[in-house]
Amino acid sequence: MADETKSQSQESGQGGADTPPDASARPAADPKKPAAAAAKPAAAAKPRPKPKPKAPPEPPKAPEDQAPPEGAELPATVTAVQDGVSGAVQQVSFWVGDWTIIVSAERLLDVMRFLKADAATLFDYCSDVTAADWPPREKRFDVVYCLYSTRLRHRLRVKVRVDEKDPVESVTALWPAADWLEREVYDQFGINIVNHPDLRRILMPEQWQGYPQRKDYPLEGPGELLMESPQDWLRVRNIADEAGAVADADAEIEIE
Amino acid sequence: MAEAIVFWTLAVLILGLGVMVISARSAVHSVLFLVVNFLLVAVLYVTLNAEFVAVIQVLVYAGGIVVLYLFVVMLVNLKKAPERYADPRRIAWTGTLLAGAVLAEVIAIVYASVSSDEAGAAGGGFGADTPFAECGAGPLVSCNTEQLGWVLYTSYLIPFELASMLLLVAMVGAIVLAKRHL
Amino acid sequence: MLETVVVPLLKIAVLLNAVLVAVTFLVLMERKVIAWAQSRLGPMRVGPYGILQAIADPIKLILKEDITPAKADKYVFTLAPIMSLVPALVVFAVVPFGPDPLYYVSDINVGLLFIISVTSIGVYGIILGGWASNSKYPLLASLRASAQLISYEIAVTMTLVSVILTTGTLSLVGIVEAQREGGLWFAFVQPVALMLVFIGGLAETNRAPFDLPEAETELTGGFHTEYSGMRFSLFFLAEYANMIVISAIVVIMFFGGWLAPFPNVPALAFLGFLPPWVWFIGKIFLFLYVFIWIRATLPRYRYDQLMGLGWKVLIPIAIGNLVVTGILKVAF
Amino acid sequence: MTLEAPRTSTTQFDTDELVINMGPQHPSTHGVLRVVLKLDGERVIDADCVIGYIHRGIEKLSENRDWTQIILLTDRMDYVAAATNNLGYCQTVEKLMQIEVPRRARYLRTVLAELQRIASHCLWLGTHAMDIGAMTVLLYAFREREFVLDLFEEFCGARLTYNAMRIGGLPLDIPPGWDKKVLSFCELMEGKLNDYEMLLTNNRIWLKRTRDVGVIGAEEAIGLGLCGPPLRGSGVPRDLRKDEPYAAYDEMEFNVPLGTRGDTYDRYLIRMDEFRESIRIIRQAVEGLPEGPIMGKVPRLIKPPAGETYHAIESPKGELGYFIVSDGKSTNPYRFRVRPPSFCNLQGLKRLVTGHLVADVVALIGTIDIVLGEVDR
Repeated sequence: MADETKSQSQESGQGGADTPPDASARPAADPKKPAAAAAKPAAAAKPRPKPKPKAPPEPPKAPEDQAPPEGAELPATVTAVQDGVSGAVQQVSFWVGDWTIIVSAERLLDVMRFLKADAATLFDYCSDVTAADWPPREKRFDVVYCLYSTRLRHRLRVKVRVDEKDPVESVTALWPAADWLEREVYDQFGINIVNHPDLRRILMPEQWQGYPQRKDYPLEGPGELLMESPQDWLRVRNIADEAGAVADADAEIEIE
Repeated sequence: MAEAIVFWTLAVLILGLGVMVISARSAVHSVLFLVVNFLLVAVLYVTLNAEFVAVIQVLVYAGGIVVLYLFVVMLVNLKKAPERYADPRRIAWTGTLLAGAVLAEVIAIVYASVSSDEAGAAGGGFGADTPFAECGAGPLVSCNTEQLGWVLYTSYLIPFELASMLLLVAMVGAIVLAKRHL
Repeated sequence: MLETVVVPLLKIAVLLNAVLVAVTFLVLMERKVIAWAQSRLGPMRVGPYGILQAIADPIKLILKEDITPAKADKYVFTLAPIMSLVPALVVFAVVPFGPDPLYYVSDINVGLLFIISVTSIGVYGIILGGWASNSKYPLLASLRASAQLISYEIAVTMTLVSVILTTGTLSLVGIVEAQREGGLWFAFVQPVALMLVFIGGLAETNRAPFDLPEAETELTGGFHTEYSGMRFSLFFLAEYANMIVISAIVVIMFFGGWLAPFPNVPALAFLGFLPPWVWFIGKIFLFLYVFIWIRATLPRYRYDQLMGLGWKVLIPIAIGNLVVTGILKVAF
Repeated sequence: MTLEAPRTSTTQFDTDELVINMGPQHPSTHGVLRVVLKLDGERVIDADCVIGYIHRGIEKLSENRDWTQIILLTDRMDYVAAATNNLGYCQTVEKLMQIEVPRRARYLRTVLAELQRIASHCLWLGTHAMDIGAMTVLLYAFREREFVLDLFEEFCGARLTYNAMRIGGLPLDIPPGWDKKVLSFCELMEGKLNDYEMLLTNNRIWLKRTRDVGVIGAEEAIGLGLCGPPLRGSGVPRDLRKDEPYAAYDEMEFNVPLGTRGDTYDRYLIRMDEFRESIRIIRQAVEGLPEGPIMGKVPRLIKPPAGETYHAIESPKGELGYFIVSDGKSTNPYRFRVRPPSFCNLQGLKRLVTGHLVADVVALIGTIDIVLGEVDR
């Protein structure tokens, strides 16, 4: 596995050196040094994927956060936040022109407040809030904030790793834009966002159970089953009814 | 003869509709009966050759004022009477008193008008001292409107203007009361 | 007996039929004119150039299912379309299509007031239709409609008073005769009044740009949202009949009714080869065309702007016009 | 429902608020948007958007399709600007795989994206004007949109969901004579734009309906995450074509129209100017169209190395971003996320409509130019 990782990051390093036309135009985020020996830092918190017997998708083994190429100069935004909120940034990552900082969930609001206010960062625009699910991992969710500064015209991604129950502070107070985006993250992943002014489901119906974007949520909902084989669907529903309890997310059947 | 038939039919209908106005369950229905009532009264005016009054009756009462009634009734949307009017005995008492007063008034007016008719043109009836009599020569219909205007702007000018001032004041007052931010 | 009963009844029958047929063709005309304005063809399937569409539409409407919403007030729900259409048709009793008594049902001495007062009854159809549907959008629309109609009625009536001041009569025949004697259409004598009446007429018939009560894109169809089938089509007929009424009023008051242009100029006397009623109906359709043209061109006013226009612009101008007319009348 | 009305009245004449549902079936919610309006008379006290009626789980689906198949799923998001969605997705994957796209393909992509912007703005103009009651503009705008659709049909065979781009370039080169047709369309469109403006720009009723309606300041617009014309209408000079150039925009000359007041009329003017800028870009790109291949060096099996990226382009509606995570193992993305501009702009609707009248609500839904296919995905 280590070999594999190494070869991949090598490939990426070369790719980064090619100055692709589509890469970000930010001058600060373009370390054009060939970084052939970019090794995976040991500090990266990569928990071993635990074997999970009946997880539907294959557990991802690849590393998701490439370290910046060695000797690459950190952009001003990252150094500013490292200095400004000491100890909050757990890891810095760089991949195809994008910088990402990974911060601890407890310090998230501090970091965000700093990023919005500091003159070197000035991230006044919250482009996107989203998440990714890595089921076997202990802290299975990545909550990703894509920030942008309309004055300084740079971007930064902030990432938080949380478990299902871990609270994630809402950033709605800083960026009202995050309101619906956080609702969507809650709706699709079931991430426990706290201090949100109006946390409701947004895309799914209010009574929906289960969180569709989780990796253990089946791709085919009841609708397809209903259309293809109504008998099966009825059977499944009767079982669920007889069980009388709220079915767990895997076998969830909810018909409007 | 024909006139009598028309009059009595109209009279019965008007009175019947009047009863319907106060007895209808839905407030909107009673307003509707009121509209029909006004229209029939307008027909009554037509039979008296008072076209102008008839048309104004339709325009002002049926077309204007009752529309506003309807507004209020629709918006307030009364389902049932408020609690404090629920006591039937109290209603009966007040109602009897009011009805008695109105009846007395009507009798007084009828009596007065009959006696003034008997007293001849010199009595204080409407338009007695105005050139209404001159109308008699020409066709009554063409004079009606003109005469009304004439009377309104000569002998009754001051009451007319006072009434309009009163209405203006009422209107301003209503706006001041109802408008939240002036 | 023949004079007092049969002839008027015949006239009424002919007139009613004519008006209703005119209305169906007016609908077709509107669709065609708007289509041409929008570089389309409009209805083309039924009959040559879609002419029979005017017949197909009513048949469709009659055959459609007539639905009464479960929570509607059934009597009022049925009554409302009738109350909307009847006044619009009654008005035609006093509209003179020509100079002879043959061309009108009745010439009453308060003809103009009669039209104003009867059309003011038409507002009940809209209010009650909206209320009886027991639905929120129609209610909002009917509130808008009644407020709009009442406010514009004031402006229009006041403006008409200034025309009455000029003629000295309320009879519609008399008004046209006055224009013949003066040799000049009142459009040239009272141009301000013409504009006011026309704008007010647009508003009173709920036509664009004042079509708020039935603003489809805001109120999903307005007060007749819950209506279907024949009851809906009664509202429809009423709206178009009212358009014809307003056009007729404008033509009678300002464009000489059945008169040819400049009736007293001998050089134009050859225009008299057309019978008077052709002139009258031709002029009406010219104005109907303008109605449709405006609908194809202009965006819609907002409710508060509409009321602002009515109360803050049209009514003051109407009063000013009245005062000026009165002064001139006294001075000359 | 968390509609809490601020009690604004101070007198004792309190009236009930009327709660009405605008949508999901309503002529001017541009799809299946439902807005719950709390009204005081006709004034909106509070609004709440209910969305998700056509949520098809495109993100989830994409995580189970391979990289090429996703392109046609992106068509189904903003279906009035499908080529722009294709472009954003393909560029994101190209960024992940570090594929260089040939210059000719980048030029053609620019042309397609700008044609798509014209088509999308035509639809916006027509429906926006229709909502405010100017029905003729709708038909005129759709007539011109047909020309764009014809051009697309000639290019890729489809008229709505184009599937017009591939990772690494374009599926097809342009048919012969297509560039001439594009240029003559530009000519035609310029004339038609004057027609539209004659009907609307100086129309007093149009001005009354749009001036000072839905005013939003620059700071607030940024905070609310507005993007595209609504953001630029508030005077924020943010256009990703300029700020983070992609395709061939760095070689094009164009202006970014900005508003000053941040009202509906400004947003209207901006989009009208964008029509002209788009025509200008198309002219430059078609006239300077370089020769060469239309596909870059793309492996047969598309399988980006493990990693994640966020890439955004300026769609007609605003910032269309794709956040894609590849695990480097499977032939489908591990996480596929779209940052839909309509979604973020729709979020601002509540702020825009509060305090305005019901009639303004439709004007404001029109001015933020949403496509529910994109909001719900």
